[in-house]
Amino acid sequence: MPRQEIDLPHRLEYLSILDENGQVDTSLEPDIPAELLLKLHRAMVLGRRFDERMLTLQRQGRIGTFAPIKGQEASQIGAVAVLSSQDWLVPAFRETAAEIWRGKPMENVLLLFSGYNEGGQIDDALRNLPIAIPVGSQPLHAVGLGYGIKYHKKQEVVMTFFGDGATSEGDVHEALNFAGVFQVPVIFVCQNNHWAISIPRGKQTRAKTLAQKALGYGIPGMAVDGNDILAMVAAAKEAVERARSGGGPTFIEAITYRMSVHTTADDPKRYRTDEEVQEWVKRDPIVRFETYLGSKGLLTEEAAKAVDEEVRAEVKAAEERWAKRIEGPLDPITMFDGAFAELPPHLVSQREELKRELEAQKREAHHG
Amino acid sequence: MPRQEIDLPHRLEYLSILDENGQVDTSLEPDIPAELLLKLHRAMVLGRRFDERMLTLQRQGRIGTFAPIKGQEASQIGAVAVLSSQDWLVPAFRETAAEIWRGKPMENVLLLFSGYNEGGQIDDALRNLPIAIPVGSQPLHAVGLGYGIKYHKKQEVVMTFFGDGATSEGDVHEALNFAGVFQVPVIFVCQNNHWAISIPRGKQTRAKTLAQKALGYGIPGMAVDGNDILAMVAAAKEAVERARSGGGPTFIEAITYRMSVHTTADDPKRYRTDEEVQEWVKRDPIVRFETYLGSKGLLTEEAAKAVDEEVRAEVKAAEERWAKRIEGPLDPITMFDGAFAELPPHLVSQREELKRELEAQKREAHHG
Amino acid sequence: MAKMTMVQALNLALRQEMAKDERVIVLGEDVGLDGGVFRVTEGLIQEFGEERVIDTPLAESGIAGMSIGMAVYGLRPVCEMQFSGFSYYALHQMEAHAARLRWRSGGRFSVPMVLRCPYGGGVRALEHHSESREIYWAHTPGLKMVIPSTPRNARALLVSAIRDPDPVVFYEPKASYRAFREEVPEEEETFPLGTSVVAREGKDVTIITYGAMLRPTLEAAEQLKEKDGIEAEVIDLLTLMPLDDALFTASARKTGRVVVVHEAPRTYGAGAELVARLVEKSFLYLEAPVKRVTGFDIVIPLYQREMEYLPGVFRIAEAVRETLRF
Amino acid sequence: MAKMTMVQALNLALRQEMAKDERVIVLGEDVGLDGGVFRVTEGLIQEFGEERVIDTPLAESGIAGMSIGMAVYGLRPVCEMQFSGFSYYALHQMEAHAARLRWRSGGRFSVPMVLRCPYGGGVRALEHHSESREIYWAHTPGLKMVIPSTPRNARALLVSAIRDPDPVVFYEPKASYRAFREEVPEEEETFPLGTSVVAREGKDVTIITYGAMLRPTLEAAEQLKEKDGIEAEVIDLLTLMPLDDALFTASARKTGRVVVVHEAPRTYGAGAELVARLVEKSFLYLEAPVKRVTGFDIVIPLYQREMEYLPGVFRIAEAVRETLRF
Ligand SMILES: Cc1ncc(C[n+]2csc(CCOP(=O)(O)OP(=O)(O)O)c2C)c(N)n1
Ligand SMILES: Cc1ncc(C[n+]2csc(CCOP(=O)(O)OP(=O)(O)O)c2C)c(N)n1
Ligand SMILES: [Mg+2]
Ligand SMILES: [Mg+2]
Repeated sequence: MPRQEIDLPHRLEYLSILDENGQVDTSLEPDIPAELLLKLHRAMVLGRRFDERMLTLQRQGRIGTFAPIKGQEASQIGAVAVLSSQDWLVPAFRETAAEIWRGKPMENVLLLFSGYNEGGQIDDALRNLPIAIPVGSQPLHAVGLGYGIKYHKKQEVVMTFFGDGATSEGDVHEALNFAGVFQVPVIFVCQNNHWAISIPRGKQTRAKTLAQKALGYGIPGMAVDGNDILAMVAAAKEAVERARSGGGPTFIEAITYRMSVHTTADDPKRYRTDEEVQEWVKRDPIVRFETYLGSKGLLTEEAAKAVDEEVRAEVKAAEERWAKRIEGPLDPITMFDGAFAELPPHLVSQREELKRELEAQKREAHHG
Repeated sequence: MPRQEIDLPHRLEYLSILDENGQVDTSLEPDIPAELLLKLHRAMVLGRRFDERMLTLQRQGRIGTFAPIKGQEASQIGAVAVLSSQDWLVPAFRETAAEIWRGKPMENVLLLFSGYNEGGQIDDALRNLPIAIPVGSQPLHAVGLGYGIKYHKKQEVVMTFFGDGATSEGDVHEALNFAGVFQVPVIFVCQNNHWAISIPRGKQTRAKTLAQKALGYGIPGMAVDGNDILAMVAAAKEAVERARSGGGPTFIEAITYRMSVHTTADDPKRYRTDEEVQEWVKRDPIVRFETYLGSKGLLTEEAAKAVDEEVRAEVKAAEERWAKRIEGPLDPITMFDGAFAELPPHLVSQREELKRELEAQKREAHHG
Repeated sequence: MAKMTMVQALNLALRQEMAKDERVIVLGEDVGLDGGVFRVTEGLIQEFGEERVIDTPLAESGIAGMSIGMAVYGLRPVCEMQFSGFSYYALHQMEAHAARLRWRSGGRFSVPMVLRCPYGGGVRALEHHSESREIYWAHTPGLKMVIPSTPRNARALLVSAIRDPDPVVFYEPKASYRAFREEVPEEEETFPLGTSVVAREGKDVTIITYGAMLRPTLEAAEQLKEKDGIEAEVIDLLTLMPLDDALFTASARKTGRVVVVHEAPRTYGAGAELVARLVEKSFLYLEAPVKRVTGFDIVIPLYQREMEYLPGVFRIAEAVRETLRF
Repeated sequence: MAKMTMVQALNLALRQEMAKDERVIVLGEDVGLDGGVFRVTEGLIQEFGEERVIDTPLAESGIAGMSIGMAVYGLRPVCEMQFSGFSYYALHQMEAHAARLRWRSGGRFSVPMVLRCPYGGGVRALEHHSESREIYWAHTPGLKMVIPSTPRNARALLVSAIRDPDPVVFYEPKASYRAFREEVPEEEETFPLGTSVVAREGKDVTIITYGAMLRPTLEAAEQLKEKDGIEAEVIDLLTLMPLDDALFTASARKTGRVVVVHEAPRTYGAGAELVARLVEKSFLYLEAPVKRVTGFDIVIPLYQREMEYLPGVFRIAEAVRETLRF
């Protein structure tokens, strides 16, 4: 048996359906009802507008640092669009549009990024995990959820997101490997937005694609044009169907671009050219989708404008709800909430300490 | 650009030259001088005999737990045989034969496994790192050494070993990824001995081969019959030459078998069949190499016997040197040695504490 | 009641909890057919099957991270780190997520998991197999940290840890795994986390300890009684977080003199916190400085010298005498 | 002498050491073109090139593990963890290898590396960006742990850390990164690791602190002087391991009353060790219990409430008054 080529069990494919000019490959065009197409469009626009508004609020000092999603609307919405409400979302920290699609109130996003722990509160009806800031740490939780689903023989699936940078973390490797071994119903969506803060994709790994990393775990991998919502929906649908029918995990590399800053604390001028950004402006996921919808007669210019206005009003209403929520005085004592199911004695007494301090401070402020 | 197959940059090959019956594929047979062939043989036999002796010493309670190498002699010796003394070895904990080839005194091995820190001492002339017990942690050190080599524009290379189980650890992933990105002269030798304690290779990862994991990092990977010393030499030579000439890292999966216990604390009867072990006994790396050497007229039965006797004498001599080393009384105070380049005040005083305690204990033993 | 080793008692706890509650799942390296390298999970896979007794790939962060997801889903994962020396691979998962998900999600999610780790020296093991670094966990907000000392309390505490609604790090003193046996009732027993016990009563001095150090401490107390007529009260902490400071401060108020014993390195070790609590709560009662009898601030040496590193009966007794001489 | 922020001072230290010693290499996430997210490594890649200022992939254990290998090879890696909140991913590498290779190899190899981590609260950051978990490192045998407090000492300590023959974990109080400026001499300055300083002299009470807490502590001392006529002596530890207990115990002997201040959680925090050392070394001089003014034993809340979590001037001053009232 001399130098024998080893057969690899999975083909690696790249999927693109709607190109940057809005031209569709009709042989691959997924059969999506008009209503859903419009819903997807609306969610993408909402994501974009909310992002813009948050940037303004941040620049005004009304909220703190956050990670804008601009340019990644299709890769997020296209992926979560195929989930049911019984499925699980395990986000990183740049999936605001996906979280909103999955029912997260925008005012909670604002609360969180304006420094209120209340913003992290997850509604009982939602199967979204909170955002996970430590890069690459959350896909393992998706694997555990997937195990629970399998164990209880449920039909649910889990979708977890992470970035190109996250693929370097050991935890992501462990998650993919565990997922392969336990054949859990988990869809790993790697949003390759070409940058991890200042580190370009090419310095993150020497692998030609991120999708090929799936081969090391014996699970199907796929590269998808992440700015093409039709391709994202098609790829995610395939993966979700496989997972739901017991076929195990899938790794999807959604090739997209971070059109904005890494976070509002970041200055991308230090490390990337404006030309590069301009190249990707041409590939804007919303623009091309609108062209497509237009060519299908589903969206007129006025209708698009109407959507935009509705969405702005929605953002504004959320902002007002948020403003109301933070109107009253802060209660710092709530910082002890949720530390444990039941507060142990030392925390009860530390909470008392804080209470006394706050009262003393108030007295002092009052008297002199 | 519809569903397009992605070209992967590296072929994956399986290399085998000398089969389990000692038959050689002459088209691939490496050109190894007779002298070196005999040296390789001798090192393998030494590895086997020393291992057996350690097992006896352990069963007699004269040394503690250790990890036997039986069956993995070719995958170790074949790999390190191509290194020069200026190259670096970064072992895991089951490369005793490789360490001895690289100059580690057998008495140091015995010292270490009989619980003396002195056994960890590395001779100034050697470029071997000490064994690393935390699974998968050491390949990163190899990457760092490789970076140093590249930085100082040296011709050295680094070879690091780890097991099939280790491929699941995040640290191994990070090491392979860093190695790809920084193109360091590091050869990763994964000794796939089919077991990680009780976990069979098939439960460690769903990937068909471990070698294919290299694809995820954009580095060349290769699967090799690890019980075939000719194939190991050939594969390692190719990898070392590539690394030395600036071609970067290589991942070698050496497919071998742990013929003995995991460690002397382990009972493999709990989790694997004797039939499986017997299958691998047929593939013994020493037996087939002796057949090959015999067929080449390089090793007669008597010569083999002579080697065996020499080697036993060598082991015995090492054992005697070890016995001598541990003859005198222990000096527990040395436990503070090497904590820092210079002992800080609190450790000086803790050392004094221990000294006083030991003296007081001695006095008490004396008096009462 | 049967006399059991701690390993058997822990096995009993797992077996009974698994039989009672199908949400309880055991996972880790070699916990299945092999029964765990210390055999704590022996026989479980035969009784409960591969779905509930999971042999995982070799990845500690993976095991902890997967357990977190399982716990969020509603399971009760009990995961084993093969040795505490490898548990630090999982610290970031426990710190960043297990310890925080309840808080972060406003109570929506919780992480009722147990991270079991054999810890400590004295078993002639290899490097990395003898550490005591309980502080990494005990200092981490959001985690509970339990360290049993005998078969019976190990069993009861493990049951309570499994039922606890929050993540518990459970350090098992492997030097006590098979060193002695104790009667352990077949019927269910629990023991409230966060509660310490008086392991021996006395009036002259208080010795506070936990885990494997309980045995040499009790032996030292016995010697002190016999040789010196000193009556030492021994407090067994059992839980390091939350810390039951009521019991040991009460004892200190009674005796006025305190010695703390642990095998972990001294500086920033658990003993420091005990001293600080004593100073905060019983300052005026302390008649002598509190002595710390601990491991040294160095890596525990290989086995030929580990007994000189670890606090032993002699060191403990001497410290008590010195404290009484003050 | 120029007035500099701590960020500038750290940058100066790196720049000068790199110019002087080609073995010094900087590595980490975004340390190159971006200059580090806090700009501590700004300009270095332009001056020293990509080989010496390495933008790594996103993997903290990888960065630490690679640095260990580099240090063994003879380089002097100074690696950056982007925030201390992500440094725990690297704890096992530091604990198992950086801290042990000299000892394990009988002196043949050593690991002269620096692990730099911005730490602490007060900068209105996201979750995981405000922790103080210095104990994880300070309790680990074989590591040194340094925490500067001002631009000038930060610069001098970083130079000394880089030149130290052993691994040093260097926690940078990011609340002090740009909060104020100090004269920092252009010419080389070093500062011996393991040495604390008196930041303010006083005779009535000793306040021991470090890092970002130095500023509110000094402010509290000033207020106490003005409002109450209390003269507080303030000790700035600077190094947590090895700990310079000579200086603070001497001060405690003089004043008889001590308050310790840190932002890390209280239980098993650094303050406990300070109390234990005081009790061991100055027991008879203590006239009141030592008060610990610290963060609470919970995760530091998001930024709207972090100032109530962190010890502030009011809390510190009140604790001093209570200690004096005792
Ligand atoms: C473990 C960890 N290390 C570092 C950081 C700081 N950090 C936040 S986001 C980020 C880059 C992430 O890149 P990528 O995974 O590509 O996601 P993206 O930001 O592009 O969405 C870094 C380094 C972190 N949050 N967690
Ligand atoms: C991080 C870590 N986890 C667990 C262990 C305990 N352990 C020692 S060897 C081993 C199995 C290693 O398997 P593999 O990598 O295949 O190497 P082999 O033992 O087969 O040579 C385990 C789990 C360890 N030493 N380090
Ligand atoms: Mg990215
Ligand atoms: Mg193996």
